[in-house]
Amino acid sequence: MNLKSHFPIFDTHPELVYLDSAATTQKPRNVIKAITDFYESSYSNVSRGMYKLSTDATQKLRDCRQKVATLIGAESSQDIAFTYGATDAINKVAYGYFKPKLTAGHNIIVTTMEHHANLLPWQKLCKESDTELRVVRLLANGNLDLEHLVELMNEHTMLVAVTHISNVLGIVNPIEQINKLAHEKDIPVIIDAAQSISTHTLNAIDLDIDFLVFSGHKMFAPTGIGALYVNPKYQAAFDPHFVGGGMIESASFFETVYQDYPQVLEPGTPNIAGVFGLGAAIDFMDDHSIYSQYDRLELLTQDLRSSLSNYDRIQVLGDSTNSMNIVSFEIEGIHPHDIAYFLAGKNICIRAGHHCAEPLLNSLEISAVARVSLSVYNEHRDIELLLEALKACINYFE
Amino acid sequence: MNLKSHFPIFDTHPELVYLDSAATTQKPRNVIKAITDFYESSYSNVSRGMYKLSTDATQKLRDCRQKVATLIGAESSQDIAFTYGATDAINKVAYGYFKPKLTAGHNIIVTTMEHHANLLPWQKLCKESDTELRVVRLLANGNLDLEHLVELMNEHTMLVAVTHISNVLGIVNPIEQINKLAHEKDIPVIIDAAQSISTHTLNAIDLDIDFLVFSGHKMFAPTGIGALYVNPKYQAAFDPHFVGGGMIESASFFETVYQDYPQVLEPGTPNIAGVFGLGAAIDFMDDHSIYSQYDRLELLTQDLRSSLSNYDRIQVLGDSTNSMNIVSFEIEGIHPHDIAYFLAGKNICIRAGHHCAEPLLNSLEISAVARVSLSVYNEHRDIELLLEALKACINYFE
Amino acid sequence: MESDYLDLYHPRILELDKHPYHFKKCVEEPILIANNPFCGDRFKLFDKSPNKDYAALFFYGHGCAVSKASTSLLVELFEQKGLTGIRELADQFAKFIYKETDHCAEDKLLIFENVRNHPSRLDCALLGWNELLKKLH
Amino acid sequence: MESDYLDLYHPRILELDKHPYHFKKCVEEPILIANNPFCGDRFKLFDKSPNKDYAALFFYGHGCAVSKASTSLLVELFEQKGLTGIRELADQFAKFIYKETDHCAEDKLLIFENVRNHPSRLDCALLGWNELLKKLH
Ligand SMILES: Cc1ncc(COP(=O)(O)O)c(C=O)c1O
Ligand SMILES: Cc1ncc(COP(=O)(O)O)c(C=O)c1O
Repeated sequence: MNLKSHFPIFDTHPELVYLDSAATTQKPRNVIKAITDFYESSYSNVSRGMYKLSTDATQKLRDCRQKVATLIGAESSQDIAFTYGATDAINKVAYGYFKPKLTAGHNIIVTTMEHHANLLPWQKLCKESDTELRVVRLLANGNLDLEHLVELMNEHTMLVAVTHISNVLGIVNPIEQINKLAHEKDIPVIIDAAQSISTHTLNAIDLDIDFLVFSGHKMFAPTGIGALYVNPKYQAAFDPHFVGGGMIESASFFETVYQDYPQVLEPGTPNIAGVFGLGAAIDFMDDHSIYSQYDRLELLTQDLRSSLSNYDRIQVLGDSTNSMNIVSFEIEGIHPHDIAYFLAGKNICIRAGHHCAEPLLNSLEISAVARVSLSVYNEHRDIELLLEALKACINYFE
Repeated sequence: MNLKSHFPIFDTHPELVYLDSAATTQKPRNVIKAITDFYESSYSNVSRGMYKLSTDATQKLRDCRQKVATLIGAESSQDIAFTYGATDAINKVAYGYFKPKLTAGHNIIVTTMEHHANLLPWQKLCKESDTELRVVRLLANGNLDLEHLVELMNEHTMLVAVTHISNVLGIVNPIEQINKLAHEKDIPVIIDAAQSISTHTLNAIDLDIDFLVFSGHKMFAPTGIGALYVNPKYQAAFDPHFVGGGMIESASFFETVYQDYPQVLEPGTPNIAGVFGLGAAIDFMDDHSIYSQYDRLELLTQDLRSSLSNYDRIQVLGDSTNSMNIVSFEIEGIHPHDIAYFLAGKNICIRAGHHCAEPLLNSLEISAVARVSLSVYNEHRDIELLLEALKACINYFE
Repeated sequence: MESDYLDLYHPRILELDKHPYHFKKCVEEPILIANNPFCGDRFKLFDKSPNKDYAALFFYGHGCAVSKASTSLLVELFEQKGLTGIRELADQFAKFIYKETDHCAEDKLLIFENVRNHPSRLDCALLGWNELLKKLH
Repeated sequence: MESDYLDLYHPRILELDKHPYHFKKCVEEPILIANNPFCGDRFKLFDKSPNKDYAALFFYGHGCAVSKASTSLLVELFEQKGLTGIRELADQFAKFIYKETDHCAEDKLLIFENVRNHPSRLDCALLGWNELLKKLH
């Protein structure tokens, strides 16, 4: 089933071929409405108000926390902290949980395919704590070299940081297996689900997840909101980092007692409209069984990959047998920016560049790639238009 | 002129007497529309896109940065960093600028009337760096004791942190004078303008401001967005703190070169819709000359204060000659929560509690107060209804 | 709408707010501090019985009518029922307030029946009781 | 709409993209590295003249058609004009691209006239030139 009709952007721009959902997804009508309704008819701050607007908003925020918990199969809504995005969430885990625990001799493991958001915070922490940063290699086909991961892990490993889906290669990492391998050695794992939250059913308990982060704006929700799941066994060891109102037990000028997780991570007025939009996005995903679109989108992805591979001058990155929603490629002799610009002239939106994964691209000896990415509103026609346009592009730059 | 008709919430709830604008302001139509328009007809991520939706959004984000700069009289849009709120901004200044510079023997000065957001980060930093936290006393009338401030400042003082308007007392601090006193001793000042940004024209250059923060949601803009002004002379000394995509010059697995201020403070996808909403809020403020409402609101505030003072059993906090938009009070024998709840039953929204200023309340030997706060949509009728209801409240709990 | 809000205040709650049982500032170490960080409500419980067997309890502090009335009843019933009895009752009262049961084990606590329809005030009714469940074993 | 986008690519830009001037990987230390962190474009400039007087310059790297063509012309004009001349020209060219002036001091650079209407591509036209202004005094 095609969900395009639920996204007003395609009413405004019927010609739009939007193939940049890995950067951010478009928003369905009910998400936009949730925001508008809040501001137009029920706006208030949360938590400390006695009047109906405020108690309603407080209750709704609580409901949205439960929705996120349910979405990822967490035991309790109290396992969920709201953040301002995936980047914000990873940094808050880095500083609030790991930094105080790191010393020289420890190591942290990342993978070659991490987004800057799940690499740079660990790189920075390692530098500051004299901790070693270890990088899991890729196999020739782009997949993680799990044997290398096993080699890298030892009793001094404090964390494995891994993305669920690579935002460049589209490769889907076996997070259940990675969790198992790490947990055998009592090593916690942080999973960056920024790209997978809209495609993969995640169950925090079944998958035995330690830390998991994602951004709302890549799953049909507004900008400026994200979520963090922390397994109950790590919650007590969170230190306050950013501090302010709404997170204290008691405060004096010189001593403060902070509340526990998740409040300890949520100082200040939250992005309330963002939370409500996130809740509405989860409703949208439920109402339209988004995860049942998996097979259709996997097929589209395969189709796109194989069609691109048919061109002599096109080089597709990654593993054709293990890839979801994201396809990056190069065209010999045409710079990715020129490809993207040429397509933009035909109302086709793709993205070119290093996609915040510069170390990955360096390791592949590429400086930039063109990336096509799909979501539930895409259909076969979009791919046809793309392929036609790419043909024209190759001719144009001949 | 009354601006109420620009705020849709009062169409939905014509009876609503909203007197909680210090917690958060309602949203004008054009702000809501800016968000809706973006999601419905021009949504895209910023910065790295080649297609029109993305280049337009990037340009618009740049325009909004300029609007903030113009609003506070900054020299350049590059002096403005977007944050997720005032709390977020203060913490980012604390960790990104001050923390690396603090050592034992230093001191930081805060005032008795700070909101937790402008106290707890400094308290935490001081503890971690063995730095002394010094607290400026209040005079009997609630105003800052500036002589005490001068006594506290010495050559080891690294910062003075002060709110422009107290969110409990409504007192307006003489920030120009405080800046002068501090600058004579080469001490930077951070100004928390969360409560003043919608009432006071601020000019960063004329007032010689070092650091200034505010939240969008208290100035008619959406939740989850705020701004930070940093004087050019401090910008180069900002260290990266939270890190991720969109802020790097170049990155490898083990070394990263970060961009300068303001990008160094903006890792990850920003709250784009929030930024656009903030821009629209500034348009609203310009179009309706918000700052020219100052006199009307000051009169309303005075009126409210003196009417309340007429009741035997009501104790009004603060200085009646220096107070803006915010009036906190106690009623003998009736707990503030019961007052707020009673008023809620009459559609009147006020707030009760410690208002995230627990140390201030402790110093006044109060555990909670009732707070009434005004904004541009309030009118004399709101105060009349409030006073009537308070009379009924006193009778009810007799 | 107004009556919706005011049905919170059972006449007996208003009475107890004005005339709480054993409400007095004491010098001993409190046996319990009940604190709600969101609203600043805070009561201390003192055991002034010679044998420290909870036979003569007092409380003091600040709080809204609901939390004051409920802490007042806590003190009164604590004295009557002793530690085991009050813990049992606290468990049961919390269930009643959270609507996990409609049965209220103690008639005097029925004055909080309407609180159950005021989600933002549940904490007020349970302030001291919850602390008791957390701290006193 | 399509032509709006494609008018960026003056035929001579496309030609220079295919056949840039003195485009060759060199082993010496580059005298300039022009880098755009947002898109990954990156060119290195090398001085292979025996007297290190910019008489024989080469460049190498990755970039879009616009940045490649413009860096190619930078190299060619640099050789002709020497350091003072090229700095002057870079100043002037930047003003031209940013629409601070309509005058273009060098006819060969007129092929970038349309770039001025493509805000997202200004950086491409100026990549090497801006770096030159920053680094070489
Ligand atoms: C004076 C003052 N400073 C800071 C803040 C914190 O603002 P936010 O919660 O939007 O981060 C507030 C808001 O309550 C305030 O009143
Ligand atoms: C895999 C991955 N991780 C993290 C992020 C960062 O997300 P955000 O920019 O929303 O914080 C992204 C988005 O680009 C991503 O693709």
